[in-house]
This record gives sequence, structure tokens and C-alpha cells, in this order.
Amino acid sequence: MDVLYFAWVRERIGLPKERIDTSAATVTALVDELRAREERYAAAFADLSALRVAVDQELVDFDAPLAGAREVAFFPPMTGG
Amino acid sequence: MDVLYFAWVRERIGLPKERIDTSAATVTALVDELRAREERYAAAFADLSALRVAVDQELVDFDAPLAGAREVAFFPPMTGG
Amino acid sequence: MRIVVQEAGFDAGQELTRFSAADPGIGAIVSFTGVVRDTAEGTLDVMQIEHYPGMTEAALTKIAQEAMTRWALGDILVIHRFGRLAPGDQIMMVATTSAHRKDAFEAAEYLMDYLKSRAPFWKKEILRDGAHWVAARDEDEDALGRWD
Amino acid sequence: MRIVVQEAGFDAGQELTRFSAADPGIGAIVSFTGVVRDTAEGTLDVMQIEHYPGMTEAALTKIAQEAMTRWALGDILVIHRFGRLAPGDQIMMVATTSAHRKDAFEAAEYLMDYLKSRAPFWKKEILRDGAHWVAARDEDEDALGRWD
Repeated sequence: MDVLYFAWVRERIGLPKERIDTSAATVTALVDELRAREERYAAAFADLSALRVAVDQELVDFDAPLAGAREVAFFPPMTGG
Repeated sequence: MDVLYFAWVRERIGLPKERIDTSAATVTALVDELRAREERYAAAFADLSALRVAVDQELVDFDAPLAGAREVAFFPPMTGG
Repeated sequence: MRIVVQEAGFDAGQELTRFSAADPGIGAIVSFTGVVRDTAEGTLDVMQIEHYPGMTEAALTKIAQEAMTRWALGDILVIHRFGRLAPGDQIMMVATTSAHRKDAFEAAEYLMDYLKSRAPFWKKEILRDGAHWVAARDEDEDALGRWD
Repeated sequence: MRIVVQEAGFDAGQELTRFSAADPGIGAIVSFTGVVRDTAEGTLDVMQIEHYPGMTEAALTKIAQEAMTRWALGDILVIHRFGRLAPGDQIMMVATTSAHRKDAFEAAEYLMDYLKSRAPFWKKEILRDGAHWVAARDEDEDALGRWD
């Protein structure tokens, strides 16, 4: 699965995209796996209320299932316009 | 005093502007004078709810005083934009 | 603040460019452009717009000044034509600038609502088979109520 | 419907002219243009806009399609830039056409409200003395509530 990071999440983790093999059933489970990896992930995911997530380019909640997902993206609240 | 007519009021009365010597104290009194003149005025002023009036280029009510007024204008509700 | 009442045509896009360039420090620019619409049957030859010279400029200025006091605006542009227009011609435009989009939007809507019902313009449609003065619509008068 | 996400600059006035010309039968055209604002102290060097290629276009298209179903619109234009912008640069614009001004205004405000908080753009201000990501504002999130 491709995992993408944007804005300060990308800066904190230190890369824009990576391939991750996971059997996590939900976004939250994936977040827990990432947090356990390294300090920079734990820091980026410290406060989920400051983050948004998209699965296959659709905004979803953190309890969304990952079955069949090809791409998950984490980023802060959007600031377009 | 200059009396101006616009839109269908102008067409019904048949002129855009005329000079009128009047001692009418209010717009309504002026309207009564005009109505008494000729049928075309009576027709134009038949329904005051379909008319608007400006005294010296400010929208006013029909009971507005005319003391010191230089210019009175009658016209239908405005349709700008 | 720029208030223009003219017979000549104008280009809303060019006016927007000029208006925007006047204050590059502003964040939000809203514009409204009104265009002469043909009838559903395509029978409109001419839209004739009559106005009250002198009072028109005064009324538009007063409306714009009121908007400047109600919202935090950088600038206001109002252009309104009179005379003989054809279907597809631009009749008028208003534009507003502000630091915030909400102010720019609200002020533009306010300007339009008041311009519709309080600026001395009257439209006559010259159709292929007749002519008539456009009647004021109750909903345009009612629209003013939201600004009380 | 035209949705454009691009790095290059654009001219809102020219875009408005082109957009308006596409359907001369329409009566009302509303546009909103967003411009990069400097800080109060004049310290902004660059506004850097990051986006999520693919999702950005999809999100903007979805927002525009929703607006088309909610209001009686003729057309919608959305342009949004990404990359490095300078103070005074135009960031984005939306424009709507409709037979009625109320629909054109409301739809443009709806597009702006959703674009602000639901399209995947992030702004970073590169200042003379540092840099920071622009935080989302509660009032922008709250603005969505009025469309429920």
C-alpha cells in the first residue's frame, strides 16, 4: 500500500511517500503500526485530532477500513483558497 | 418647481419634465393638483402604490413636505441591475 | 470607490483586472456582472435602460458608502449602463475587495440588492412583437429585508 | 464546468471574460479571486502551496458537481494554483453563472467554503525570519455548517 504524507506531516516524517506492507484492518490500526516504528512517526501521529486522512483520495474517518485500499494519505486540515 | 417623469409615467403623461408653479405643501397635494389637470395625469397617478417619488433626488414618502423643494420626480419602482 | 454611469459598453474582465491591480495588498475580490438576457423565445431586440441623471450617481454613491461602513472593505467598483443594449451585452457590474471573503461577498450582495431596488434605473424590453416596461419583482424588494 | 489546478499564474480578468463569453444567454456572473496577502509587517517572501495531485482535481470536481445540483447554474469555473507564489499573486478564483444573482452568489460562496476546507491544499508562509504552515481556522470549518 502507498502511504503519502503532506505539509508538516511530510516534513516531520521526512518523506512524501513510502510503500508499506501491512495487514492493518483500519486507518487507526495502520497509525498504531507506524507510531511503533520510530520516534518521527510517533511525533507526527501524536495528536490525531490535528490530522486528516484520505483513503484512495477520499476523505475518511480514522476508523475507516483499509480492505482493498491502494493509497492512504495523512495530512493536516486543509488550507486552500 | 421642476417636475420630472420617468419610464411609463413619462410615456403616459407625454413629457419628461415640466415647470410647475404650485403651493402644494406635500407630494400628495401636488399629485392631487396634477390629477385634476387632465386625464393623462389622472391616468398616470391612478394608483400611487405603483409609483415612487423623489424630492430633490432623494426617495421620499408621498406625505413628504415640498417646502423649499426644487425638483420632484415621479416614476415606477426601479428595476436596475 | 469608483461609481460609473455610462452609455458606452465596458469589459467586466478588464475592469476586474484594473480594480484588482489598484490594491495588491488585498486578499479577496468579488465581482458580479449582469448581462442582458434574451426572452425564452429569443424575441428581444433591445433592452432600453432609462435613468435619472444626477440622482443615479448620488444613489449609487450612497449605497456604496453605506456598504463601506458596514463591512471591512478595501474598495468598491460600480458600473451601470443606460441606453440601448442588445441580448448578451453587459449591463452592469459591482466589485468589492476585502481582507476576508465573507465581507467581500456580503458587500457585493448588498450592493446588488440595493442597486436593484433603490437606484433610479428602469428597463424596457423592446420585443419583436411589442414592448413593455420590466416590472419590479416582489422578491427584489423583499431581498432588502435581510440587511435591516 | 472547468476545473484547473496549475502552477502557472493566471489573469482573473481574462478568465472572467472567457468564462462569460462561453454562454451569453446567462444573466448573472459572480467571481471570487483570492490574492496572496503579505503579513502586516511586510515580511512574506513566498507563499508555498502544496497539494495532493489527483485527489485535488477529484475533490474540486466533486464540490463543483454538488453546487451544480444545489443551484440553477449555467457553468462553474475553478482555478487554483500550487507552488511558490509572491505577495500580490492571484492564488485562485471561482466563478459561477446563473439566470439569477442569488443562485450565482450562493454557489460561489459554497464553492469557496468547501474549497477552503475540503480540497487538499496546504499553505506555507516563508517569511524573512522563518517559515510556518498556515493553520486551518475554526471559522472556515464552521462556515460549512450553513450548507447542511
